[in-house]
Amino acid sequence: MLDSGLGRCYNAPSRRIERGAGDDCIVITELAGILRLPLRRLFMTRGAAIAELPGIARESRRNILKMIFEAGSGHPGGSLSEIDILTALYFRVMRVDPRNPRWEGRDRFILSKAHACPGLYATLAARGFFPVADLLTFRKINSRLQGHAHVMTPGVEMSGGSLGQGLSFGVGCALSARLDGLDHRVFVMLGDGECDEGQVWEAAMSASHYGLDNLVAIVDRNRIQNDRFTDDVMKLEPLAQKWEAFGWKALEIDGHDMEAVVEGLETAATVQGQPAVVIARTVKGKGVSFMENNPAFHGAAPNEEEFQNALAELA
Amino acid sequence: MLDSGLGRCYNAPSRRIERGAGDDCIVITELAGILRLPLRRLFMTRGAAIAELPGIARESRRNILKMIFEAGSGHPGGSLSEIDILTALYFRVMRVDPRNPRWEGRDRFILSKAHACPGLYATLAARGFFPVADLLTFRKINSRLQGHAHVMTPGVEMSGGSLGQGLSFGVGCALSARLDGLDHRVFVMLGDGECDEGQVWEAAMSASHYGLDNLVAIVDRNRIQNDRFTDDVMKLEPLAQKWEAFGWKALEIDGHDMEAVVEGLETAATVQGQPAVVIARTVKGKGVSFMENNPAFHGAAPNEEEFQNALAELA
Amino acid sequence: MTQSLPKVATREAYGQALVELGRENPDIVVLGGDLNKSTFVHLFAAEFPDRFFDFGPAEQNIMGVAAGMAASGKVPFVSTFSVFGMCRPFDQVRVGIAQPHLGVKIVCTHAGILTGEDGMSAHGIEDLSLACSLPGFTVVAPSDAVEAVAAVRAAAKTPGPFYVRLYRPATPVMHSEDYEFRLGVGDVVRQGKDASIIATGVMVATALETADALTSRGVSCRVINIHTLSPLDEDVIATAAQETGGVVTVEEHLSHGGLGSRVAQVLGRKAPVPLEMVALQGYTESGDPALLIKKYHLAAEDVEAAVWRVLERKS
Amino acid sequence: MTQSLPKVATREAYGQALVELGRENPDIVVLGGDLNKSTFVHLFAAEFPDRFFDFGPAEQNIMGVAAGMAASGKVPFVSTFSVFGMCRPFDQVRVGIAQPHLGVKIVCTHAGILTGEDGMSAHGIEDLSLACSLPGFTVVAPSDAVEAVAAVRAAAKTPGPFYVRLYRPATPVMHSEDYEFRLGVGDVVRQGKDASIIATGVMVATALETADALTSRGVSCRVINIHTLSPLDEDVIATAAQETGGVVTVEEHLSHGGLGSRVAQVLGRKAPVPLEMVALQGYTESGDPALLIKKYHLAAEDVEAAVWRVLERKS
Ligand SMILES: Cc1ncc(C[n+]2csc(CCOP(=O)(O)OP(=O)(O)O)c2C)c(N)n1
Ligand SMILES: Cc1ncc(C[n+]2csc(CCOP(=O)(O)OP(=O)(O)O)c2C)c(N)n1
Ligand SMILES: [Mg+2]
Ligand SMILES: [Mg+2]
Repeated sequence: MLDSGLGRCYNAPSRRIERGAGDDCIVITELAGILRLPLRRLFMTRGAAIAELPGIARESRRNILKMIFEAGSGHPGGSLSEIDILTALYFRVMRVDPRNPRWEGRDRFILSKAHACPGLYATLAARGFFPVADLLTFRKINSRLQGHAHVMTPGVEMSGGSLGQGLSFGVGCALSARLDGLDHRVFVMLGDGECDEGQVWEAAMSASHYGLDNLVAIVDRNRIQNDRFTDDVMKLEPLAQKWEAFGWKALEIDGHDMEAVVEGLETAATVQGQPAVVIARTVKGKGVSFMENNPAFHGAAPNEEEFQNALAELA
Repeated sequence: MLDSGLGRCYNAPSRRIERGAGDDCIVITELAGILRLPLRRLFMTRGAAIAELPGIARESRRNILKMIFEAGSGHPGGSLSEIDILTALYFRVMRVDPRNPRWEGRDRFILSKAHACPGLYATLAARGFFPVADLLTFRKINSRLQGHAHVMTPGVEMSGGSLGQGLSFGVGCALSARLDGLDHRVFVMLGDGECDEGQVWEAAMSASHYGLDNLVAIVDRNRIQNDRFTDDVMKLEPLAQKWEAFGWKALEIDGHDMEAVVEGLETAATVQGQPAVVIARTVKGKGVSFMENNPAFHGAAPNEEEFQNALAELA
Repeated sequence: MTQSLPKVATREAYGQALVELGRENPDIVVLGGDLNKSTFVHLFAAEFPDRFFDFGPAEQNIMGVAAGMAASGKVPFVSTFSVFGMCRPFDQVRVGIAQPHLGVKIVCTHAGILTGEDGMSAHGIEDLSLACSLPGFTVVAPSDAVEAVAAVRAAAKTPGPFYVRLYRPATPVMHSEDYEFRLGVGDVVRQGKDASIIATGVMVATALETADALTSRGVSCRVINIHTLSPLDEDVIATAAQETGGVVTVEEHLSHGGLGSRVAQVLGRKAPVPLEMVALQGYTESGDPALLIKKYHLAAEDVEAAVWRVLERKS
Repeated sequence: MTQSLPKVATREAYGQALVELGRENPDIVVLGGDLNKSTFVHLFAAEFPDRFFDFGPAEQNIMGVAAGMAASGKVPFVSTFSVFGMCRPFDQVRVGIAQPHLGVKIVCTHAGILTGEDGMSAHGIEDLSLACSLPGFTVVAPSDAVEAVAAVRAAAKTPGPFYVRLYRPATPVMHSEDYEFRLGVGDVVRQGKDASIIATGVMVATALETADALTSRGVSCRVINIHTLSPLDEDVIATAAQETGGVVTVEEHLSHGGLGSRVAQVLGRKAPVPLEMVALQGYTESGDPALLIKKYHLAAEDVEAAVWRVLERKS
């Protein structure tokens, strides 16, 4: 693996080169997509590129809080826990073209826990899918930024809001890619509480039945769901064994250690013959002391004082 | 464990005696229920009592075929695969009172794979819940014996027909029993194809979350679902690991070896602190050579010639 | 006029009433799906921890468990948001509860577009259509907190399955504490002779507001509160149609399958008169509820315009 | 008259048409749920094994996968029984398909009480109500095999989500091969002036039979086939009401939310005339379809009685 700032484009070339004729052109297309990142990243080492990600994530954390405070409602907890992973995906692991959000060759990211869309919107804006200024229209009438992720937003692949549906959608994307001989990857982000939904297990069973190794699930294992801790609402452990028994390769990582996140996602994306799940140990509300591990901030906006304190902590 | 013909009434007394005052009276009530079996069973050894079960099952197999042939439609395959287990439950393992089907202290049997109701109807009739002659009204207008199990039939606990719902119902029965301090057990029979339904896994997760050791699931692992073999439709293995990862104690048995069936069900019923599942390896269409392992007889009635041949095989 | 009324959230009134009911009837149990603070059943959980069961977001399972508990003699109340209580587990409610006519009480909050900022996935605007598609279900959409309490009390004592539709925000309280709720009987809240405004839920307040405005313009409107959608009080509707010669229905629900659709049938079968329907025509979006009401044409001015159209058509 | 027509099962005609469509359009993929012989999509699977996907009985997942495939540029046809395609995964269809307006084609067989012996759980008598509760969905209930093929072809080429309702048994073929199906346009199959019989699906044949019988008694009935329930041809209905002065609707669906309910709205809003509805009032049971039709009052004699009632009310 080349130690380069370019991420996926160089990280998994062998797989593409296997695909034979036309590869050069695919590589160039990808490069074009990737190059919409600051050009200097082309000349960075992998380590240096990854080192930039926490700063981007921090900025997105601030934007998450601004959006939710401005809207007066929304879901900070799960947005803050997922944001390091989203940053790694959109700024390092995934092949996307912000100027052409529907580019056929793009990797797909599906936010199954669609209530955590502030995290996704902040990331998409940072990556250039739409102006950062738009974030402040979140949840307001006539906005493209709905309270739960919806396809009207550039870069959003799936309309959600009802938990448990994203992995099935991802199976559909992965099967389609295989049918069309396309080599893009499909990443689906699930909440841990969301794994209570049986549809997740239907989808998991079908993904391994069809051997979808172009599909990666990520569980934001922040140990809190809507009201309370997952252990109190519905015990999930042993979670990795569940996925394994459903035919998946399971990896566990620290979801806030950017090196581990990138490494884990890249490893998961190269598993052969079966789908892979990354169980990311995270902290709900991560980055804001009084939101961390606090079920009260699953779905509540901070008040003015809390908002200022939070921004100060993230300065 | 006493080697007696009485089944559950003597097989698990310790559990009841722990319950303190009033036990004598409970034992007598149970005995009364049980005594509606031929009185001579009181004086039999356990082995002799079990030795009688295959004959009962054979008679039920014949009745299953008669019902379905007479109706011109219905589901022979899964009825024939489950029937040894149903016989063991109703004639040995479960505490029921055919003259009072709604007796509060009864053990509950829930046929989640409600299309296999011919097996249940044949067993209930054999056990005295309603006249055997009624079986021939199966699937006809104005009958109490519906095409999919429905509570209008004496002894049927749950209306079904839509797969995947029975284990949840069983969780509800088991929670209620615990709330009311009642010591009856809840048995739920699932199809293997039925385990494709996510609701089964929702229910499984909740049963272990609540530590329901008064709940036993049975999977009729006949390896065939509606159209084809489970391996072709949706791979289920490793099935026992799935249940274990969802917090269950899993046992595997030969679902046509009556000793093993009784032993497995009794063992499952005494597991402490967690629910138990009995994965019964069975043969779909068991007992009729041309129906065995034949997906075509999942949901098709035999024609006249097939019917006569089948009866001859079961003579 | 209705603007000056005190406001109380129907869901909060429900949560308090449920605690009282729990004290009165030990058979009442409550099932939640990780939305227990939002639905206010956490009050019940706090007082009766043993009779409260959380299943996480796994709505199919919740309904099945509730069915099992109802069949075991309990009076289960299930509470979640209307989209998760009616849309997600429709099949379980249909086969598991409606078909065996089990006494499960589904009390859903966050109905309709008053759920505002959460967006279209969270707007339960088809729940009445679905609930009325369940033969044997009693379906009630209370107009304010007082009526909500009465409806929930009726649910607790009426045998059979029951759906009650509640809202997130505080809404005007029109009824005094001594209001006598009559299940299944439409309530003529204002007499009038020129046209009838038939409304349900929170739109009863809008109907009254409109009637007030029209009085000053010399138009006398009868206002009827149809709190019970099923069984429907056909007499009060037919009489109103005959006596006033024109009907306007008002609901914040899709025009298909809701109040207007049910009233239309009655008119056609019993008293054909001009009908205008104020209802939603399609999916909505995130936004402040008051702005949504305006944008999607459910405001008093829209009702008034509908009345004028009916008056025009009458002549 | 219609008794003498040749009979073909709409589901079989569908299966054959789907193969042809598959040859014409390589983007068509088919998703099944272990009912592929019954829905006749096994024909497609045999010819295009790579474009056919079975998910077992896991209907929530099927709909989610189909959504993902539609979002990836495929034209997914999903086939199962109407109760499993509309009731079980309603939430997935709503949030995953209808809200983002994805081009998933849900073609369900075994609708209505013609499914006979399988009993109430298998009788899809609320599917039209549910399908019409999905804004943006085109909903078609073909009256015979020729129209079924036309509807399926229309589904394949019309953008957006689509529901088609088919039957298990062979039903009379009224249309000749050169029949020109016009999506969204009600078909006046017989002119008449005294009353209008508006029917859908298999009941169009019953309507014609009734009209024939009434002709000999000097009553001239207009017969309209409303194959497209949504969007509804309001003009043909309003015109019929105005010109004939009375309407009878006929469907083997619950009276709530089906054809009668949709026609009633149109009458109220555009042409208030006496309406009689021939429809189901509640759940049914197992039995021969012809006997069920009689017992549940959907026979030609019931339609005739309704026409007489309308004629009486007109005068
Ligand atoms: C089908 C469904 N049921 C219930 C809800 C309500 N709900 C919204 S978020 C949430 C908790 C989700 O917890 P988790 O998946 O752990 O998300 P995170 O902690 O990442 O925010 C619930 C129950 C829903 N959105 N969808
Ligand atoms: C929700 C639902 N989807 C589909 C069906 C149709 N169906 C009836 S039986 C069956 C196969 C069941 O297979 P299995 O559970 O293995 O039953 P068994 O082999 O014991 O008969 C299917 C798919 C159904 N009844 N319910
Ligand atoms: Mg969580
Ligand atoms: Mg099987």
